[in-house]
Amino acid sequence: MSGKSMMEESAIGLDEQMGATYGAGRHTLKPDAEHESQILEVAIGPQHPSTHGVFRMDVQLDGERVVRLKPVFGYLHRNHEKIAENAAYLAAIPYTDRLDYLCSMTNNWGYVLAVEKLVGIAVPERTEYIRVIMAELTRFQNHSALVGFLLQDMGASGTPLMYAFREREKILDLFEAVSGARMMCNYLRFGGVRVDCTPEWLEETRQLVGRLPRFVDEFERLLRGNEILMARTQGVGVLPRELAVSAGVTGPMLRASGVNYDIRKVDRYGIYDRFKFRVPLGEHGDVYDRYMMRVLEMRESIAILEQALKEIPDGPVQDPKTKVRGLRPKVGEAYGRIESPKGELGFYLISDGTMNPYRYRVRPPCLINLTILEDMCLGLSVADVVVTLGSVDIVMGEVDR
Amino acid sequence: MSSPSIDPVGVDVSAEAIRAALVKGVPGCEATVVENGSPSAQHSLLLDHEHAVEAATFLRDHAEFRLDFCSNVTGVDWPDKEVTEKVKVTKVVDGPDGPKEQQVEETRKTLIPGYLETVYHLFSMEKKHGPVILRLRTANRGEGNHLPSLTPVWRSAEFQEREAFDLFGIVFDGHPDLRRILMWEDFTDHPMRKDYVPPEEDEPVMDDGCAPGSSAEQGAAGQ
Amino acid sequence: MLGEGIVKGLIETARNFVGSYVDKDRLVTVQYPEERNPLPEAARNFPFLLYDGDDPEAGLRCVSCHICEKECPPRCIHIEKSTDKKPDFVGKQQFYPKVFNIDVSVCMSCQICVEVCPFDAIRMDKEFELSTDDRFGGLLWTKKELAKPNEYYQKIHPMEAAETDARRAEELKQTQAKAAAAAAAAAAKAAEAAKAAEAAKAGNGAAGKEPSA
Amino acid sequence: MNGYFAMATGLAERVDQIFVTFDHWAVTNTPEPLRWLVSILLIVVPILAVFPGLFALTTVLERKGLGRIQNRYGPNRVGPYGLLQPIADAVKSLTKEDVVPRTADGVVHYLAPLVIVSTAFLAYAVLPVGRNMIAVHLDAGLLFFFAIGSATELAVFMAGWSSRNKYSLLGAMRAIAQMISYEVPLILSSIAVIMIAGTLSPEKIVLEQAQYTGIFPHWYVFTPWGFAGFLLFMTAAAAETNRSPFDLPEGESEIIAGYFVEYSGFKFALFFLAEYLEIFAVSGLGITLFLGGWSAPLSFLAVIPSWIWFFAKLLVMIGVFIWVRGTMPRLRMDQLMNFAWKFMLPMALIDMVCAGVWRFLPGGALWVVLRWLICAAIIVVPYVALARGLEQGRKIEQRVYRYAEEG
Repeated sequence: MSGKSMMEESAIGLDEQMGATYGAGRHTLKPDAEHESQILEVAIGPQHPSTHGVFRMDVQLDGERVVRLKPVFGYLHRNHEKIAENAAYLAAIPYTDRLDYLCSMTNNWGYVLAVEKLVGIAVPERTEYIRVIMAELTRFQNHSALVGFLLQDMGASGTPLMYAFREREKILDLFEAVSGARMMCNYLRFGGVRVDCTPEWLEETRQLVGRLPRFVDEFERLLRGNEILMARTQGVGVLPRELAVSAGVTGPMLRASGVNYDIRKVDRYGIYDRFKFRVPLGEHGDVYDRYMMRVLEMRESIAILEQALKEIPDGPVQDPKTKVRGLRPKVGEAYGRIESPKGELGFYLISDGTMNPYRYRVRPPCLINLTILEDMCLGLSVADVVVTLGSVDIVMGEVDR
Repeated sequence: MSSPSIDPVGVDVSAEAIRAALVKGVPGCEATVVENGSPSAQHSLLLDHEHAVEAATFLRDHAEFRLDFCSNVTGVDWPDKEVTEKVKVTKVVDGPDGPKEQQVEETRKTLIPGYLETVYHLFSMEKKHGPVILRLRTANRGEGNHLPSLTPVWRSAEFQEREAFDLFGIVFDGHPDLRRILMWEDFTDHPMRKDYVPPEEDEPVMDDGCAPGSSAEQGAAGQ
Repeated sequence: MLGEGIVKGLIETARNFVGSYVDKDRLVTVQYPEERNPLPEAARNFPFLLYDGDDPEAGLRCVSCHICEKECPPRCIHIEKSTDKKPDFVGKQQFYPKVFNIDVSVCMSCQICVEVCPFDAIRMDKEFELSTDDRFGGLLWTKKELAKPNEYYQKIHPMEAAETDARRAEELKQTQAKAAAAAAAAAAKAAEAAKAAEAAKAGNGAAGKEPSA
Repeated sequence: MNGYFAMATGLAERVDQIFVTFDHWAVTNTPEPLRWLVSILLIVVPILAVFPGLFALTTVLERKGLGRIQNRYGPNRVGPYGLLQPIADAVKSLTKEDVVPRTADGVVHYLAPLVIVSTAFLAYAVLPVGRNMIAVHLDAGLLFFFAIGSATELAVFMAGWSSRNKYSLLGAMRAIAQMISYEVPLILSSIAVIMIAGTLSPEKIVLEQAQYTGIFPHWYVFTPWGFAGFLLFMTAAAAETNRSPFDLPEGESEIIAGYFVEYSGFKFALFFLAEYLEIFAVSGLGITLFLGGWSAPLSFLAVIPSWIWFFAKLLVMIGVFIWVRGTMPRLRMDQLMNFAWKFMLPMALIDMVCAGVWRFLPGGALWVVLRWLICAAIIVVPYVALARGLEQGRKIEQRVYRYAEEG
């Protein structure tokens, strides 16, 4: 068989230098010594239906078993941080929309929170509620989309994805009605939000939130007990607790490994200490747990939304004395972080007293959650790699920045 | 000087307290508190290179601090600064009536060498406190751009240190897999440095449309 | 593991299959070119420049202050200031933009220009069917393409426009009142001065002929 | 009254046999030297016309059906209700550039789609689509069908290997493993039918079932072994034709399109066509074996022509395939193999045993219920045991989740 030579010639083959540039590879599994087998090198991506954007995994396969996997990214790199450092504080907000383009509201919040810490801005009561409402709607739509994508990766021909998008559309319509754009909301401002939401909008949101549990129920009926789903996800892509902590994995992925760490509870930023909600925890840390974390968190988001929509007070959304434009913070630095749907989204700002941030850093949860992709995927088949990657929930806009 | 991040259990994780513990726990460790003037009051600790890994391990395993979660790792570029100051010097000046000592104002330029810095934001997942901020500084921005890697202590630093290597050019000694991460392998410069000059664009850029005299502008004007 | 989950899932998809024929809530697709969802008032796409009255040149509100140019995150605005001045809506002499270009291929519809404009001169449009085969010329909008009358603004953003118009009317009223007051004061002063002059003239035996201003 | 009935039956009979009569008329009215040609053409042309036509219809139905399952419209732009979509698709695939990878093995790469389509068509030779409507009267028709069905594997491997693409190769590897594994339960589950019917001829199997007790037909699917056999057969058929949830060889989310990833334009369309032809053929065989072929489901419905019944059943089967595709995630390779060898194969064997028991238990009045119960037990007990065994030590279950305590 001329298998080996064919592999080397093949169009998607990695260049011969791969071994040299990548070193021995720390995590490499040794191919089966007894049965001498040929290693097949496959580049999954950057143009691949299941890499969630332009993301590449350089995979070495023994049969269909993965013996090495190296994530490669940067295809979408635009040096977001440099752009923000060359612009005023306000001008960075629309750029944060484009980080994780599914969750612009939470991205705004993370950045705005960091600036508020850096300058010391107080936030009006009503704004805090609006922010919570927006963040939880965002979390809901992100999680529903993720579950859809995950099932799509598993080959469910788009049905769950379409159901997820059906509901997501309604949430995006709400975003558009208040902020003017469906995805690139650019809604939050330092110490406030750009415009107040109308009572009609709140009423509409209440009605939608009332309908959302029905959607989660439908989703669960469709999939929760599905034997194929369970067989495909249980015990696959296991992330042990210790590794998850050490690798700085955050968000639903961390909680699926059984670590109780939700920044909404830990930092109590905004007004999250006023709401009653629970933090679901997984036990096995496999793909199924990660999937279920998202489903359960959707329910908790609904609970928060119901409370917030009931309690939201009247009042101003922005202190007119707060300077939004032409901000010149004192020399210093601040790190602000929130629980974005993907994990801990942090913004680290250093001010040198000028109009532009001296250093603007995004702590992207997606990128850091990818650190342990190889550890999770070794020994799995290609099909499981795709599913495991799907359960990490990455958005390349944020990974590559 | 209280940090805003005193956890509910009551462990003081302010920079001062950490410094005290470090000096006691890691012999020879030099830790300096770097003050932060902003209202966030997140003060940080500057560590020396030799004891950085040891200190990090100490903080991670310390029964009270348990800083097991290294959240954010990033580089900061502090370029060489030229400080111009006016100094009064006495000089011997040739006057009309012979040499004479005279007070002369002179501008003197001093070059303050820059450095690259990495900042680590630590939290504790177990104790739920933080942030504790560590800083490491390189000797200079040229050859002495080496820093000890903290990836052996916290795995989460792996990609982020690679990013700092890629974008800032900080070399982390002891990093298991130090390659470029966002830029491509053949790229030579470090784009996040303050003195970075982008290569000539071969693609139309945003200014093409707006800048006066550009082809698009002329086309529009010709209409 | 006996297949009941699969059967449950099959029932759910069957329900959706039937539901898509009877339940409007399930079939949310909008058949775009024929059907259109009304855009909410807040919807934004690309900026345009407002002018008052009928003449886009004379009525243009922009005073060429360059604030939006500086604040624009992707820097897609290019303004060149005029050398002469023209009166604005309250009659004050202001500069106007000789060139005002927006490269909408770069614009990211963030609305920051609108927020920072102190003269209510730039607003967001809702028009989104803008495809063109000319990448550079077709997407570089000059003053001519950008200028839209206030009535258009009132049509697409009625609530916002009403608020802006009210504010501007108030401003105009205040300016006029101020001007009137100033004029009155000036008139009174002039009258007084004239009186005094008259008195002086009367004292001098000469008659003042000039009318008071 | 009776006269009308007789007339109606006669008319129905005539409509039922209209194609056969036409065939006969055409052949007898052709001059002797050309008869062989006409008789061949009259067999080949309808097959070449009807089934690709059905394929065109199915692509629309599938997309519209999936669309409705997913709460969207599906194609509705070309023609009324989007029914002319296949024409647009055909024009598109014909006018598309035919890309052949530079490193591909040109000849094999070119041959693969032709081989797969021609073998797919051959299977229709032994499929009775109506009363007396079968292309070739083969006594060992079933054997021929399975033999031809296996030939598609060759084409699949040709495509996968000649493309010189790793995804193609992986897809071909998967396809070969899967097709060979599932051929075993596919054939074994039809053996039960052969045992009962005592013949390998599809025509005779249908005739065996086209009898009625009262108004109810003697379809094999209404017996415990037949029901189990039918499910086994259709499951294996889904795997054999790479339909969801067994569409691993072309799993688009993993290996993009599997063995035909390097095909474009019309060659891709040929693969697509072949795939659907196989689905129709194997569904048709399932109908023939278990659902009474062209026979009417209730005796008085026999007035409707037999070929209408066949195609109606076929459409129902296609509908079920679409429905399943819209619901299920895909299995993994090892799970697929486990399922084939640890579940499907034993179940097919047990089904054969069950058919034997059914055959030799007396059919008296007292025994009717007892025979049913015994045979059902023979199926159900191993089913539960084997299904549990599939978990392979791993506990696969619905989990209950805990929540963090308020701290």
